[in-house]
Amino acid sequence: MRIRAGVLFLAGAAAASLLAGCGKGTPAAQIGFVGPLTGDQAATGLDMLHGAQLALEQARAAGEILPGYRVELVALDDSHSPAQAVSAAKRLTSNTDVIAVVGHLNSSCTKPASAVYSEARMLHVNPVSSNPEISRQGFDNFFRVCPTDDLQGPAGARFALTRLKAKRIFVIDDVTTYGRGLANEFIRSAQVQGAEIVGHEGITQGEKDFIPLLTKVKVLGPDLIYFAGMYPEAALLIKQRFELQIPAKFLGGDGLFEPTLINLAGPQAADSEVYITTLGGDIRGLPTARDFVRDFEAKYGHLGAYSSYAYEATRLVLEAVRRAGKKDRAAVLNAMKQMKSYSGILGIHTFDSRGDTTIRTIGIYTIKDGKFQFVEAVGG
Amino acid sequence: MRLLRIQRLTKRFGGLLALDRVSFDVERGKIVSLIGPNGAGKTTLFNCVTGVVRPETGSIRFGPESGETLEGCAPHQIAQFGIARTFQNIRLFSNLSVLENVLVGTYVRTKSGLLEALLPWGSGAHQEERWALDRCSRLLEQLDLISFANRLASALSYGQQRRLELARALASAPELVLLDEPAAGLTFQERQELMEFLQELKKQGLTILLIEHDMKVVMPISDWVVVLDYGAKIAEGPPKAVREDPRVIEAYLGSRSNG
Amino acid sequence: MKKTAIFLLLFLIPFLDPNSYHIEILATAALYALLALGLNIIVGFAGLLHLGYAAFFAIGAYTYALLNLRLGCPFWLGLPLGMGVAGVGGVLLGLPAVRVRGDYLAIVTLGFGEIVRIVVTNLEPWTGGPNGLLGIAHPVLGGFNFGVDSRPYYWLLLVLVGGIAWVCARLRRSRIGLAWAALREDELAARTLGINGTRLKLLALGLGGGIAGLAGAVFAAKQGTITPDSFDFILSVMILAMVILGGLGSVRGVILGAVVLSVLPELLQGFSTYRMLLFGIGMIGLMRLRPQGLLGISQIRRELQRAAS
Amino acid sequence: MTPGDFFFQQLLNGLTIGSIYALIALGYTMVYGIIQLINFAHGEIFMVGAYLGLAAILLIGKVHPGLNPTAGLLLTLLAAAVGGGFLGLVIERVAYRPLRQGPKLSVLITAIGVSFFLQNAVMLVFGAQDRYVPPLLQVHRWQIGSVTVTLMQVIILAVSIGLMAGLQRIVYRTGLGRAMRATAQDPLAARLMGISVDRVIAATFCIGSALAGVGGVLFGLTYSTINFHDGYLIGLKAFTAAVLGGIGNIPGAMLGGLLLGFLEAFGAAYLSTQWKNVVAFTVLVLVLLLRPRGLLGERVAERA
Repeated sequence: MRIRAGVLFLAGAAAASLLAGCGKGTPAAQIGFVGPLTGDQAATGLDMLHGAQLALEQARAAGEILPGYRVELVALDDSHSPAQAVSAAKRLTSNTDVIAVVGHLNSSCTKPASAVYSEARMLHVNPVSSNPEISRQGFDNFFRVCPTDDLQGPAGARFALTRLKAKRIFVIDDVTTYGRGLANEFIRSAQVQGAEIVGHEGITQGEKDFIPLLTKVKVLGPDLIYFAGMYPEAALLIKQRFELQIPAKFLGGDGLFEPTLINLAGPQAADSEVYITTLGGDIRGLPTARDFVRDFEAKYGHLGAYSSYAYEATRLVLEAVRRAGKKDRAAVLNAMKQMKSYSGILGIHTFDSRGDTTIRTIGIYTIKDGKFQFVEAVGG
Repeated sequence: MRLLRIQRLTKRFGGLLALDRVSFDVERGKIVSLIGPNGAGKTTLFNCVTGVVRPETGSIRFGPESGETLEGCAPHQIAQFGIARTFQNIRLFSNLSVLENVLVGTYVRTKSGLLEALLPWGSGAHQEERWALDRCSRLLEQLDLISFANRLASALSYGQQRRLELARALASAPELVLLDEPAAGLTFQERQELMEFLQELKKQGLTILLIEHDMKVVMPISDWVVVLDYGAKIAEGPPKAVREDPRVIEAYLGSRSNG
Repeated sequence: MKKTAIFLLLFLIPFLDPNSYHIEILATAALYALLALGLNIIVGFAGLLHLGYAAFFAIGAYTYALLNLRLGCPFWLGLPLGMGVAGVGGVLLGLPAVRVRGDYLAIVTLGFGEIVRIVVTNLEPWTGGPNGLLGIAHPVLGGFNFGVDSRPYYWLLLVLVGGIAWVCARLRRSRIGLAWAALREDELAARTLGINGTRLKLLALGLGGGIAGLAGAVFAAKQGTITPDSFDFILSVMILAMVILGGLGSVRGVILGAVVLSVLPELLQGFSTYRMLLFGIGMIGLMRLRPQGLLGISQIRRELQRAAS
Repeated sequence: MTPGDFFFQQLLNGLTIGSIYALIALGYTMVYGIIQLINFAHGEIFMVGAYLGLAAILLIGKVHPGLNPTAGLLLTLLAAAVGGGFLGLVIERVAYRPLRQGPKLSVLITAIGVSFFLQNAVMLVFGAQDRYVPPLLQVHRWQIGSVTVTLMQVIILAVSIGLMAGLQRIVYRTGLGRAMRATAQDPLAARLMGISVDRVIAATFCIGSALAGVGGVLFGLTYSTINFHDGYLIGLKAFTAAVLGGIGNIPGAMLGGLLLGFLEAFGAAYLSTQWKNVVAFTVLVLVLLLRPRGLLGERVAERA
């Protein structure tokens, strides 16, 4: 009896999962979306999912995307786990209804999953995994709509040295593929340009008490603290640095570009010479993105830092599908490769031989009066 | 011939002197009883001999002539020398079957290792296993437990559990067996059977060191009796002599209690 | 033979159901089954509560990855080496750990698990740090490259699970298995019966560690990329959950436990953000239904008992 | 800042996080002391407590904006304690009590299940984003030379010590405490003595969880951001602290928590932040090798 109850539970779960994938009426052509929808990175993953959903919704409203098919989004969860990313990738590639994928937030997940998409000859557009190694694997189905950390790191270093006049820099990262990768790029470039790195330490994601570290930083007396990581830890670093009255300026990577940062750090602390490098320019300043920002905020309220990239990546995939004109992976991939350029909300993308976008703008922001304020854009 | 020699054995627990320079010998093939009031240090002495606790000073020698030095040895080494024991508060492997409990007892007398477990063919592991099973079923038969061989140890009655613990100790084919109150909690009938069985073992040449409260058990079967009180030996000798020793009567039988 | 038949049937699944996602799930389940079998030796057989098992998985994975990337070592050599290094690691980390008991052992092993992960993360020049190691070679067998196709890994893992399960079943019934059971039930009594507790515990840790190393080498070869976040505390806990849910000490049980707990989250993918919530409820529910585990040893025994009396 | 000041400042830094570890470790150790269960969901109760505290602060801000900050703090702590305690009761009832007769380890699995459930439930209710916890009290600092002490540090330490003393009193001076200790010794005998073991265990969970709730609020107020994932790391640290001090021993939890805090602070100060957990765990292992039952754990002589 009891065993049966357990089996029923499993069977129920199986049935429900099958039903969840079912469409209605017209046959479906599906586009995969994978990101962390549960676990420690769920907040960012959900922001991205909203971007993808909005893109599809708008495309549908604008008319038929693929004649005879209903185009759908299949959202899968990788929980910020590389192994789960691979199994999600296989789930997509094994489903013949899926013709392309927008995928993965964390570089550690994108890397192994991209090999699976490549094997299946499926178009893979990555929104925000900025680790440069990913596109060096030689996969011709891989495209990326954000600039990479080997651009962002040096751009940050240049800004730090020329505009912030930093000479002695303390570097902190969050010991992730992304954070350490970006920190290393920054350090390399800053050292070449003549700055002294007075220290480089890693913090653990999810920790809150950085006061011992910052007390040490205070004693070392750098004129700039550089942080490569995500906004929850950044907010605490900024806040605790302010409370400890450390005079050093604060510069961080795109992981900080999230309005919640200001809220978490508190307006006073956030207003204290904090700078952020971002992938791409000022989204609110881009005329091409004005409608997106308005529509997104109307629908979901909170515009995440990476929502626009997921939106852009999804739109790019939909454009490839539209051009292919049939439900066929090879055709979609081919259409993408044929695309000379794509005019999106972030600008006009062309893609280099590795599949990286040629929009290589790195924006610099600061925080003023509780809001991000655009300072300048570097590269192009 | 002497099998076990204990000399000036001292053990302290914090401020409590559990054993105070205790010395006595155990002759091979004899039944020696260790008696004394509760807290006299009898079980502590067992624990010292079997390596469960370490004495502060004193020596324990096992075997003929100077013998093996036991103090400082780990329990499993002492078991390998040929000493087995039972516990006052029965310690069976309660989630193993009766047969498995006894089989554990044969561990020291068998030696198949990892390799033999995986590749038993031609390694003699099979013969060894048969030998162990044989030995165990014989013991279970002798102790009237064979019909429960596949039951869980925890499912046995109290008296049966005592017998099973004895069987497990004997399965290791020891030269010396230490029994900690083997008759406690047994019915009259069971006591009689136990006494007969112990004498049978003695006949087979086994040496037995026994802790027991029940004088009706101790007196008839013991060849030698050692009396402890407050950690010190106050008397030893043949049962009759000990019973009449005024110090024993005073300390143990007389003034404090009768049990 | 029923077991052979089941094994053959499992072997044929990729021909019957060519869906590569399904095979991937099965391959992942098999990988977890391997890990659960190894941990079962430590926790189920020897009764040592271990909370840092992922460390040995990591050691195996990094051993093969480094040997391959630095020395070009082929997979089939890296597999036993990964197993060996992790096994030795199990014994070395066990040396201090077996001196503490019960739940204290749990925290010491947890500590070791974390230490190994942090060290791997911080030794950037060797391990690539948080960036991990990329481009680890897939296995090649007679000119056939396994690539990213799930099927050959599934077959390989199936063979390994079958082999290790056989080993475990034999071990459990052996003299050593009995001695482990005795140690687990009452260590002191076992030791006075001549069982060298320390040595047998180290043996369990070494064997368990080695099996995790084996799984780690396969994992590294299959993923092609490894990063330290694949080997966190949660993984140790999940493997432990598989062992306990399946039934401590039962070889078939822990395989079943591994399959259930690795397939369940996949079945729940359709619920996206509600997935792990339901998974939690599922774990509580399954455990309440079968407190002894799905195929718990004591469960089986108790039933035997009832049949006998 | 002189090296001496630096040392004292880091000591204070360790004291802050250490007091929080201690507060959570108290609940851990208490539950363990009574029923030998490693309550893996304890960290999650702490996290829920932090969110309850946030909800209370927001509610107070809405209903009674001008409330005296001290009263607000007490009210918030009370809300989290009651909520945490209630949650503890429910968890014990749903996930632990039905398995009490089963093997000891099966409860570990339901505890993990509860963890998954609570984490994701909070994520679905409050959102996956980190939440800002508005300060209840004015930020207050005292400057002693170049060493800074904050009001929050003082409050946390005072609350931890107060609760430790209270707990010690409950366990050793009240009828409930006697029943608890009896249950810890031998549940069967306790039952025979007329003690309602079920109720004692429920009460233990309730008190331990209420402490976690209080810890959650203080944590939220100290660091001002909370996330549904916070219970995991802090739970792990508190468990470590409890074992370090001697699990089951109430002053031990306090000592273990503070010691862990110091180890982390000094590890970060004199070595490197990324190695501080290695330092902490290495010390833990060493302590357990020298004192297998933790610093203040009673030395139970081997019973034979």
